[in-house]
Amino acid sequence: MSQVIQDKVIDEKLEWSRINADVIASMQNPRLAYWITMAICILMVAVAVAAEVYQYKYGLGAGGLNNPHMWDMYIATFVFWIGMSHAGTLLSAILHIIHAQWRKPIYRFAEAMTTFSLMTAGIFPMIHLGRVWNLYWVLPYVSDRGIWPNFRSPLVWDAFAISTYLSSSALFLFIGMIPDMAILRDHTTGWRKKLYGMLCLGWRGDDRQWRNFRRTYMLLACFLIPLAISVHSIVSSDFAMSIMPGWHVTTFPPYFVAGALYSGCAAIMTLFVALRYFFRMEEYMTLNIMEKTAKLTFAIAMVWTYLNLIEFSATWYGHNIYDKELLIDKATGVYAPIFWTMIFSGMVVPFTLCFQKLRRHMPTMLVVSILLNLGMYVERWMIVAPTLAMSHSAHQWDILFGTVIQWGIVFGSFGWFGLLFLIFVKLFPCVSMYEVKELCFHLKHEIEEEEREKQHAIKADTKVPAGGGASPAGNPGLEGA
Amino acid sequence: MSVKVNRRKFLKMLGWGGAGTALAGCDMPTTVTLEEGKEEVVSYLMPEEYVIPGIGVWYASTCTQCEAACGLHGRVREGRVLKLEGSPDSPVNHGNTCMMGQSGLQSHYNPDRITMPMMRKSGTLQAVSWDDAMAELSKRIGPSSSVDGNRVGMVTGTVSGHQAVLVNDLLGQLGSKNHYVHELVNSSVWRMVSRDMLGDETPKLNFDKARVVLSFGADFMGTWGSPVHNMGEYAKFRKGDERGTLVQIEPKMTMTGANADLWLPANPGTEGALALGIANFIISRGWNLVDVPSRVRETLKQYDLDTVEKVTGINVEKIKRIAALLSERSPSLILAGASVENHENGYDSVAAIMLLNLIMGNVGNTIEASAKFAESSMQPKQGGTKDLLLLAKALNGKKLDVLFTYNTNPVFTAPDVLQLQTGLANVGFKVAFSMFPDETTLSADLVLPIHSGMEEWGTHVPAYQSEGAIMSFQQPLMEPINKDTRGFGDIMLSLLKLRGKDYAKFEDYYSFVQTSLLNMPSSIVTSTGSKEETWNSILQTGIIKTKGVTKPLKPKLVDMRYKPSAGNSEYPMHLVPTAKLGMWDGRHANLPWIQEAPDQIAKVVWGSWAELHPKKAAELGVKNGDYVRVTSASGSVEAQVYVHKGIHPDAIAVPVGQGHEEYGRYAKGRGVNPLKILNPLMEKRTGELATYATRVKVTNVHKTSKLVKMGSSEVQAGRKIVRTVSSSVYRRTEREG
Amino acid sequence: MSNHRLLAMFKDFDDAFEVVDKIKGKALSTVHIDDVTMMSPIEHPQIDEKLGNRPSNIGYFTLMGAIFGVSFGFVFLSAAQASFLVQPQGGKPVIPLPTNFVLMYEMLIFFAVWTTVITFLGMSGLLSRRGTLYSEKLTVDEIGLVVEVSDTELESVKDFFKENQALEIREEKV
Amino acid sequence: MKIVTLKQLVSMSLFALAVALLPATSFAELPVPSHVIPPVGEHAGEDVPQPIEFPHDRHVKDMKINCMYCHTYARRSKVAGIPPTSKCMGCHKVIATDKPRIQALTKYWEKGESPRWKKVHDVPDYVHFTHEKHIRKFVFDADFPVEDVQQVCGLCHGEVREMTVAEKTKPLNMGFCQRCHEANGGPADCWSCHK
Amino acid sequence: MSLKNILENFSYYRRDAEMGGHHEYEHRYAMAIDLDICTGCNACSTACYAENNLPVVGKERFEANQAMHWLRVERYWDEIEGDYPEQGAKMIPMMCQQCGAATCEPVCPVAATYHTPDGLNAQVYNRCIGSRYCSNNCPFRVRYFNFWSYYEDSWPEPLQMQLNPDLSVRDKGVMEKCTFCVQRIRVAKDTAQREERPLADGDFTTACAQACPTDAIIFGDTMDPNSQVSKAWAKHQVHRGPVTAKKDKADEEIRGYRVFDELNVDPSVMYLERVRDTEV
Repeated sequence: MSQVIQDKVIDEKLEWSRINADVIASMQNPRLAYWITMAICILMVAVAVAAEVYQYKYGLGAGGLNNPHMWDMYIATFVFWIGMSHAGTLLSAILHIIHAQWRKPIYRFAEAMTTFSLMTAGIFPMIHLGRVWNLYWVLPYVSDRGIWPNFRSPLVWDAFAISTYLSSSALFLFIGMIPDMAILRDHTTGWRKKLYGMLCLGWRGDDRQWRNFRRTYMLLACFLIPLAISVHSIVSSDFAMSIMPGWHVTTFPPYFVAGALYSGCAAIMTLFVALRYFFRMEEYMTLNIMEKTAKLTFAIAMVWTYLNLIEFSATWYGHNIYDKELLIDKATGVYAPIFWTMIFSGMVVPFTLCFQKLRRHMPTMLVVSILLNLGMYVERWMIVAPTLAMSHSAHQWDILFGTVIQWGIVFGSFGWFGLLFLIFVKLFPCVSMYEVKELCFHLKHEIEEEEREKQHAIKADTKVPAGGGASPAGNPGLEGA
Repeated sequence: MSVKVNRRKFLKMLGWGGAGTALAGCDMPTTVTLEEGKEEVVSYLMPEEYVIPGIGVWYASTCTQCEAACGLHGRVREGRVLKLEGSPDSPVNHGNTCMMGQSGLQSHYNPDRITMPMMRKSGTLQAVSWDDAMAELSKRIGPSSSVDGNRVGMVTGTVSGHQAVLVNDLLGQLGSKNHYVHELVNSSVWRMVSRDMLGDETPKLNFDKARVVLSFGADFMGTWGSPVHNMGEYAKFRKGDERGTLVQIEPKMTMTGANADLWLPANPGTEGALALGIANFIISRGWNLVDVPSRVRETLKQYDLDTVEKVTGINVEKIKRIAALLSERSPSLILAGASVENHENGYDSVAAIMLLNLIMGNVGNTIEASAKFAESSMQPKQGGTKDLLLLAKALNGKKLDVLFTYNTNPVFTAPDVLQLQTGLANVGFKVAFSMFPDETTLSADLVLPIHSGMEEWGTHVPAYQSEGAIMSFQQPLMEPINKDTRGFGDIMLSLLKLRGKDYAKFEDYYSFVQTSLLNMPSSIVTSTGSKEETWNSILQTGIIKTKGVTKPLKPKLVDMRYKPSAGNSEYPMHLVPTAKLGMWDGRHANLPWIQEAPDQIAKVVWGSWAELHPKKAAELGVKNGDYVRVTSASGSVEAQVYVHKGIHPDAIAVPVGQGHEEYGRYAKGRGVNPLKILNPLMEKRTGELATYATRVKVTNVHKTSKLVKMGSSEVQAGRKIVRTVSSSVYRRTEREG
Repeated sequence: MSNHRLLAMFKDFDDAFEVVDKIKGKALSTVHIDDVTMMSPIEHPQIDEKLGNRPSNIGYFTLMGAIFGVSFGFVFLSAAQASFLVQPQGGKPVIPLPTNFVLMYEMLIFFAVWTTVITFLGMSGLLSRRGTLYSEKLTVDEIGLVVEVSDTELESVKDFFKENQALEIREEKV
Repeated sequence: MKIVTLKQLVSMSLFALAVALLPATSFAELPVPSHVIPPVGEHAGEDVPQPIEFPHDRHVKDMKINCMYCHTYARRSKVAGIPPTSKCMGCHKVIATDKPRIQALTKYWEKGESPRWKKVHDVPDYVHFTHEKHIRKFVFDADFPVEDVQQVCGLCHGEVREMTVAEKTKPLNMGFCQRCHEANGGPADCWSCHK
Repeated sequence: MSLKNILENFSYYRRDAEMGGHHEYEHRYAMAIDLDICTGCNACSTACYAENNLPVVGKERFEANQAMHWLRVERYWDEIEGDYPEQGAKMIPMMCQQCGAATCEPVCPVAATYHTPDGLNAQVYNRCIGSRYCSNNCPFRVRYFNFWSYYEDSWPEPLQMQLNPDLSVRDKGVMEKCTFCVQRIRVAKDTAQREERPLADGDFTTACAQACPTDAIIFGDTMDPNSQVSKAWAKHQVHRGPVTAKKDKADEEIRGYRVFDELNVDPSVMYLERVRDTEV
């Protein structure tokens, strides 16, 4: 069997009308499982809100923060969500630019994930502020008091970067959805029709629109890549710009970007498995796509691992007493279990992705991707907490594992993200219909090319190779369905 | 007296709009005080030039937080005293203060102050009016009453100046001789020894002249003599060209020990032997500058180095080194403090130590005669723990019908075995002059709330006179916070007026003090200028310099009857109940600042702890934060352990001051009181309570919780935060510096 | 004076392109290829070579947006800093270029993205009232061709489409 | 009460002196002193009920009493100060004793306490404002005639001479101060006004 | 206005501390603390509580490391070997070092902490939004955050009457730290101005320096060459600006040093090394 057919990511013979039908079906009449998950998420959010109200009333001491530990889980979680937000946009954009067709069925929910994890991340600076009601002082607005934010502060850069990133990636997501909105407008009824009618902005699909659409989409993609990278570099500079041991590290920007992509990809895999299972998307989210994602994840994992090792060795040979003691303490001190969890699930677990058998086995992938995410979360924690616990002044060392309030808020954030995502998958297509169509269209053409060449081959010698052509039976797309 | 009229008026408080309510952080829109008419402003009834709202004025006064009588400057604004600083004019503290002095504000503004007179009716104390209170008093001790003078007693802390006069006269009027002066933190034994061997209870000590200070448990920066003064002198002693060397020998590291160049723990109670050993070695080498009679030589002979090492546990080399140091770096200054004095052999140990001073020729050099206040009735009546024992005896022997208590808290400081509480029940009528509801006050029948040190007039004669004989003047820094408190002096006066006419001419304590100060005989002060001027200068400086009487020192040897204290198999450990600068004898436990200020050594806050040597801790299997039970023959306490090496392995130190059963919200029910479990042992020759002599056994109770202390790392972990150089380097760099 | 608009639906791109080629080949006298609009559920790669090159100029606007963003960023930041003299901090200058560059970079992207999107909305005639000539099938799998004709040759054009496998023909008056 | 009569004499004479010093100023619009660039900003003040509604207009406009005669600390301290009751009584022992307000005042005086006035011009507690420095800059250092000082006071306190009970007519918020500081070269350092 | 401003002064605004910064210093307050005569008695710390309206947090919050002592006396045991710490303990009063190149300043998002023309490291409470970045970036860990509304239970009637009106009481959510008693400096300046004379050494001092029983703490203005503190700095050959390396000194063992000087934050507090007589 030829290359094209072997790793074709989708069955090109899919009826276009069926594509519409399936995706629209996935958006309608939610099943019990959906409602249960929804309920759980709402519960988590409720807990977090309660905790936050208490903390807001009595002060941040309620979160257990104290003198050395001025920041703790809140900032770690903030970084985690920002990181998670990268995969979507960045992958979608890069893969779009390099014309990787297999991105098409999965980029939609990836981008949605981006937007929502950004929305989650954005909440944390507010939770963490001592006087959140003055948050707007961070923005550069013209006040009659003649005072401005301090543009030197990485926190102000954050404000700029995140707002830019949020708006841009939201636009990217939306623009990408316009043609699908048109499809939905045409094939739904009632309030949905009205809604999509508005959202598709009167899309008709004439050549002029398609041409501008492609151009715009490409331009946005080009801008989003540097933006995404700059955003996480800036987040990393919250730490790298300080003089604290373990924070003042030159490799932090690339390290954070790698970490971001890493956790992002892991998250994509998790959601991939979930959606594939719950929405019966086996024909669209095929094993081949999972394979490709897994490979990509593995590559990024290796980059991340490498940067980690670089950081360790740099510290080791740099022989800065503060950094060195901190590193040793991380590996042997109170935080050691967490530290080794990070090493294990961040550096060892990804090797499972080397084996095709495992890559094609959904339950394994689910577990692995969750492990990877866990690893990436504790990585963020291991960046924030130990440095504060063991900085320059020996007098002010302290170990902190947070309080109920703090943990409640952190868990709540996952509920919040889940909530947003659940709402999304029922309101918007989590698979891009028009692009899947394009995918099939192109695939069909390529295969026809193949066929033609094969005909020549047959003419050349009389032997007929076994099992020519692609049979639905031999379609890998249906495996494990 | 026009002066007085002015004084009273400008002390009047203005409305304290703003001050207490300032909340910078709190600018959530609701609480920004931008609205009109939210705050109040009140003007003076009559203007006083030099009192300007918004500008602080400083007034001189005297600190009443301990007996040292430091001069103070109080910053007064809008009629409220806001901050205390040391008075540069005072020879006691030269413009400096200690943490207790700073906290004076909090005992003045303390939320737990008694605001109304209280009388015991049907078992409980109930608020009454002053008239009722005074009526009751005159009923009990007035002329009409059938009170027997010998059965009237008064317990006070150290009193001096006009207070002393009044107390004295009152007791005299009643025909009583029972004036018990009780101070837990004292150096009575040292005083007795100085009296016997030098002819001066409190000789003048010239730290600045000394090149070596060898201190046997004298925490002179903390609780020995006049701390702030001593610290000032200590600074001079260190800053001299060739920096003086401090050697400290004590069972538990005090603040002074923490600053020593050499700190050694001798076996508790054997410091005398060490001193004699050193003396013996010095004499045998002929290093002594003053010769000693042969009989003394003979007594010293038995203290050869090896015996001394055996007894004291300090190795020979160290002893030799110290002896050599004393001889190389003469003149020296050798002191003895609480951990030596308060053993059964205290007197003899101190005598042995004083002997060193004599033979090293320090007397007349670093130890000089001090000037005494000429008017003896105003001299400070210093107390110790001897009177506590006497009081207990008197009480339990049902020898008292009326008991006044003022400025001391015997119920708290007395060991349980003395049964002071039960003894007090035998007294028919107990009157407490007190600011706070402490243990003693609450066991009284009549409680009279008195002014704080910042509302009261007064004069204090420091026990330790460093430059001439001075009297420190105390004037109110603001008008009384509570309208129903009265000055101790005023009450005394009115009591005196009950019988006898000689005080009738004085309207109140203020006029008494003023008149007597302005009419002091020329034998005491050489008055210059008019009375008005004198008075104003007194108000301004807060210091009254007088002609002191100085008797030259008469060094004389007492016979050395020293015996090291015996061991004890059942109770192997020594209990070290340390008082410290800050908590003092527990009188400051109700001040938040003191509670929150970490202990200088253990850095523990808001509670009690027990210090153990790592060796001992290992034996018991305890670490920081674990609880141990300290059991003596007469009781036991439980405390968290703080493990460090600054303590003798056979000693366990529990700080004094916590463990109050009463005494306001900040002190009540916090920590434990080691004094409670002391055995009733007496210093053989002075009759003082031997507070350091109690033997205890320590057991692990297998309970633990976090030890609340400041700071986490006990070592610098390679960070160069505190750096150290040797004094040879110091001499090189600073001389040509 | 062409006052009718015709929409012809085709099974797939091949059929549609055949028709386009024919129109190119002057099969219809009055209909010029530039007036033909193709509507499709997806974008066909060869659409340009078939219909002839129809440029889109979004790129220029994006560029302008970017330039505006970066220069605005610089002026705004340094103006703010220069009028806020409390700024010298940690020994750093009032107008610290390195940090300002970071923010200028962000502003560049911000403005570029927004101008792009806005021009897109404008140029591709979204958000604007269009003719009713439309078929739901367009969003399933069929291809549509729109031409404008005058009522005189209306019929002939219809026929032309019919014989070229047009599945359905809709018309509207302009 | 001997002392009081003495003080009364003193203050009476002072008062007479102050009145004599005052030239007849035109009472049209309160003129803005030429050497100041006035701060911009208006504020609709609420009327604050005072224990005695003190008529500023009577004293300032009709009697022509200088602001600093009563608010005497303004040039010496951060606060301008409320006049001590004795100062009021200085005149009102004899003047207008039949008026209810004066009788109210006399009651206070006889009770030996001063009325508890409500603060009208109040700045947040984290602001450090001193009258002294402003008076020095705009009056004494600028050789501005002291008898016209109300023009300077008016910059922040408005037309007090037109009010009975003082009302807040300027916002007195940071923008207000900031603009004036910029215009007249006041300090721009946060800590010179914030504490 | 500001545009014109930039065009005129751009180069001026680009000057950093080494080039004297954009404003010339009028004063530069500094401290010299002699660790040899510092007895660790805690008077300074208590004086600071009294002067600066520091809340008393109580046992539980102290246990949670939420105490608010602006000035803390740190104590270290470094004699690992031997049965006893024969050279006593190591004490050091640690307060905000008012760094010239403070790491806390550039990271504050709202410029609530900034550098005054007096070389002080200001903290404007009412501007602070509580991001706590400054404290994270302080190597000395001397910035304290109001984790609770401490004022509510720190000053029960009538304790609140003692509060210093020259200083605001901070509520939850703001960072605070040692200010070198700026309110005292402010008063001294005003007085000097009123008396039309320059600010003199000894016109002002911090609460800790004034209380210190051994006068171990010297405070003053380093711009005035005759002030006590300038003399001390000169004598011990520590200078403002970048790292004071041992080699800069005539004698390597001269006692003056600044804590964490190697981080090059230019602290305004010079410590004199503790001395111990090693021959005994």
